[in-house]
Amino acid sequence: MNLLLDGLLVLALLWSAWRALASPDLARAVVLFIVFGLLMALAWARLNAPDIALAEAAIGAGLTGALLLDALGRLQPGTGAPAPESPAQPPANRAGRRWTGSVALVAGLLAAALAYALFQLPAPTVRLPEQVAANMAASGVDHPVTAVLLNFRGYDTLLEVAVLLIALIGLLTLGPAAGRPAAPGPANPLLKALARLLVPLMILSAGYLLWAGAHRPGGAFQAGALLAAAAVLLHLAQLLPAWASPGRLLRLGLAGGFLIFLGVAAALLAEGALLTYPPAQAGGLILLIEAGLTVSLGLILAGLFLLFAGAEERP
Amino acid sequence: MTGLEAPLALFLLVNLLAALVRAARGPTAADRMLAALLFGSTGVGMLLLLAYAGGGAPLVDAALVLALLAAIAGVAFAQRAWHRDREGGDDA
Amino acid sequence: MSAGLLYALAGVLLFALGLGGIVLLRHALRRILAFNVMGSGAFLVLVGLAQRDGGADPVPQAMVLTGIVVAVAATALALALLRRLPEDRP
Amino acid sequence: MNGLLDPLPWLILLPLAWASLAFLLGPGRGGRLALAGLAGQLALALWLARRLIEGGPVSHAVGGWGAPLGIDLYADGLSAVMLLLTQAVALPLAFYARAYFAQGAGQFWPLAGFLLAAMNALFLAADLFNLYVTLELLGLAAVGLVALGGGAEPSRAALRYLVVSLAASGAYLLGVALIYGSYGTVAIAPLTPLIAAQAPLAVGLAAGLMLLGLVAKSALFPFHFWLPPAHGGAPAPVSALLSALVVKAAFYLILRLWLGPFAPLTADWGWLPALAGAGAILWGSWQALRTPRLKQLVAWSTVAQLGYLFLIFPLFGLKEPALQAGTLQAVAHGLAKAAMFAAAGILLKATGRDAVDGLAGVAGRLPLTLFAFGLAGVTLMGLPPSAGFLAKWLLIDAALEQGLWPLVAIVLAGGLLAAAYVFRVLRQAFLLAPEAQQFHPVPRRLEWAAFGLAAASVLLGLRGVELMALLGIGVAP
Amino acid sequence: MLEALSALLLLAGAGFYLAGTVGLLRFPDVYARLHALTKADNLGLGLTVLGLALQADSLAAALKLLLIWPLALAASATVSHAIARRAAGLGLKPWRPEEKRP
Repeated sequence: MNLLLDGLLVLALLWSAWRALASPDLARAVVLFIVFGLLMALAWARLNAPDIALAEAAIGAGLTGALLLDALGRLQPGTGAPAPESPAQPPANRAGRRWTGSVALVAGLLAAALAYALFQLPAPTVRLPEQVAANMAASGVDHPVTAVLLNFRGYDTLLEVAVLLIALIGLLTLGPAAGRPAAPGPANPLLKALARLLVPLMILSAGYLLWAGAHRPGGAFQAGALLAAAAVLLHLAQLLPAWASPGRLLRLGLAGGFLIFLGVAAALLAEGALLTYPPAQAGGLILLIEAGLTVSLGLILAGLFLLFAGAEERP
Repeated sequence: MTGLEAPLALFLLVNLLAALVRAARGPTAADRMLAALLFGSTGVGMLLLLAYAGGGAPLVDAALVLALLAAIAGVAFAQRAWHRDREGGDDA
Repeated sequence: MSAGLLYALAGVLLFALGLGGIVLLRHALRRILAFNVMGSGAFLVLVGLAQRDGGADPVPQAMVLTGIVVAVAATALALALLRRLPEDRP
Repeated sequence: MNGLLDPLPWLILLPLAWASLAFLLGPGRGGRLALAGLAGQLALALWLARRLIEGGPVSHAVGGWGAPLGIDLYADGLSAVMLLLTQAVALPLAFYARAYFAQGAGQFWPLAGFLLAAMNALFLAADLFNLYVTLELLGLAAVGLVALGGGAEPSRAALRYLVVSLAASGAYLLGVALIYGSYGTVAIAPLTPLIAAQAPLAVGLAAGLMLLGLVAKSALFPFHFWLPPAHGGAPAPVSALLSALVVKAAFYLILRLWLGPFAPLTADWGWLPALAGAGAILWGSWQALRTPRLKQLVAWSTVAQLGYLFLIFPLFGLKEPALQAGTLQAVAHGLAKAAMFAAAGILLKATGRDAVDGLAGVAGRLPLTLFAFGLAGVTLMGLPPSAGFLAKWLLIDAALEQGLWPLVAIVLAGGLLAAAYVFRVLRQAFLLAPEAQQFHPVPRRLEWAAFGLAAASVLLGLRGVELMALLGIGVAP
Repeated sequence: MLEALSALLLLAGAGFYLAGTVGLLRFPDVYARLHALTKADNLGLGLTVLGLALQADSLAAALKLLLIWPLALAASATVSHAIARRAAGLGLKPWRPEEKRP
């Protein structure tokens, strides 16, 4: 039974990915890619990785989908002309077809070699899950994934928040959108009602996820993604205008979480090494960092969608 | 734990795929947007069944998040498609 | 053939599909989709392989969480760059 | 060792701190903050070098957990030299950038700060997945910098650079996934004996994927197409940072993996990078000779000079001399290329045109800039007493010892071609200026920054001994 | 007893999901398919939620489950409204019996 469910889910994943990349029409490609995101969330659920299922659902359906659809809206001018379809079919001329064939062959060979290699893998010599379980008591949290994310490999997470911040700074460097802003349609009253109903619940759920992160799947990323999704919904319902370049307070909000994390990391140097949480205060410090990260990640992820979105282009 | 959850999850997945193939191939743009509807209902249903088929309570949180966000993908698409339609043309 | 190994195989196929897509597809938005498919494939291999003998391993799961956030950041920046390109030749 | 007095974490935290504070201050601000930060980083790098010379390789267990569970930072001779190069190039470029971006640098300072933090983190990292995150941070910061110029062309170049960088990171990530699947850990220290003991096919494929991804990031010959538009189109301080430092990070990582964990796998594959390197030298120099635009010429010169770095791979029979040759070439090229791009930026600002044939009469107007361009050219050509000469000498010496004659021919040909495209610019500069040509005034500080870098690349040739001594620490013979 | 009731509810829910899918495949035009999807699938979800709520180990878990259903209803209502409005804008006429089946 399980293998049948997993097998079918894998087939669905491959089909939706293939159709998304090979579909002639751009809009259908984006919709199928969003479906691929949903199927990935189910796959993570089957791989008993609930944290990732949560993150995939929150970021995949909520944010990446909205980002792609917004980009799609800008690409296809509303002038009735069908989208500049660049058909994904291989080009007509012979050289093009040979090139496509050879690349497909190389990719196929790579996949075959990797698949063959996967079956010969010996059992791994180092067993990290046992080590994580052994050190769980000193990590200050009860949920293993949060312990690894914030404590054992907290340095990865510090750099990763920097990656998110630098993506936003890259966005600011580019300034207002040159493409046609997605002119909002007529205000949809039902959408405003839905937004007023859902947004408070989303904020409550984000708080719940942040708090749950210490002892069960949840945490700053999923909570931040949920806050960002709430901001996206408000923007789509035209209750929240697009952001121009951020003022002093918004910049503090954007970089605040990262600065808190950096400050704690530097302060903990006195404990002997970077990010060495004293076991007694580890839980409290992690919660402080996660709270700061939730707010900042929510603002950054919302900023990735809202910055210069729909800003009228002043030529 | 009625032992029914896993087979029902499989049944839902079959439903989801059949509906997706139909929606993806649907001629008009509106048909394609039906795929967005499936998120809310079938996607959440599957996550709930998987939660009780051994996936554990956290999957219920995932279902809650998906239920909250299902509207966004659908509305973002409608908003974008709606914008296209005001000027009349369509790629149907 | 444990579930983990099955998903790792799916990950390998998705990776190859995404890599082929990045090289072959001409439209920039499609290349961004192909990159995300490739990234999801690599994540599936990371978790699937680590859990091929059953048992959830929190370390690769934390890595994939980090990877997903990095992928969203890269996708958002790529889409912002896409907005700057002239309409005719994306 | 109390963490507060350990230079390793501060080399990463300091740039992260001043970059995010520069972001807080708002667009265009943060120049002075950057200068202070970079001065501190240079001092830290020198302090680290001194500690290495006294006590050998230094490591720092982040979080206090130790290698397989936690992440380690590790510094040996190679990383110390690269750290010194990074800070030594970045500080003068910061002076240059403050004067160059007269009307406000937009987000230059936060982007540059995160870029430098990513480079320092990469030189100190000893964990494969941590290296993936630093590579992504480096890539996204570099793409942001390339797109700093604004406009359609830089955006297209930045998008192509981003797509190549993401594809390469994806391949690298799959390699890390396969290695974690095979051994259960991604920390380099415990991995090396594990891979030496038993390397199944999956680990071989993983090594291939990771090295291929890094080669694409370092713009080696078959994957060089994204570099000229990206580096050529960006503002001068950005092109200098990218060409001098960012591509070196990927080269350093290839070296670290090739000699470290993957040594048993890559033992007899040295000819492949050398072949690509030779192609890079010939193709890059040829394109540099033909391109009409000045900054494109310097960018193609980067593609060519990168080829030299990869010529050392077949010579790893004797690890010590080959490593010295490669590292010295990287340092010499870093300093010289930063000076050349800085000088090119001044020439472009002064003449208002990015064209080689628009440089007529520059020698009279901007003697110091042209002298800096010439000095940098001396290093690229490999004429004594420059560091470039010392690097090429070591390379030829090592090649002769192992009887690889074609390498010697390639090195000499590369030097001659470099001379050709450098003199192409100098010849233009000494022509008489047409009357219509009017020169915009250029702040003196710009010229002194460019001259300082060029002089350093030449004088380093005289003081190479300490660098070689530092490099030897921690490198198994 | 609770076990049997829960199983019954789950099966009924699955039945409605099936009805929704068959409706999507068989109905002639978008509007009819909207009915199928929005009504049948959501009822299927509702019954599934009720079935699982009976097995929930604590009241809090049951209430969380029951919270999910109205959210899904609200989302489906809004999205199907947007789709119907979109289809009307497209000029899609609802299907008339006298027309030939597509």
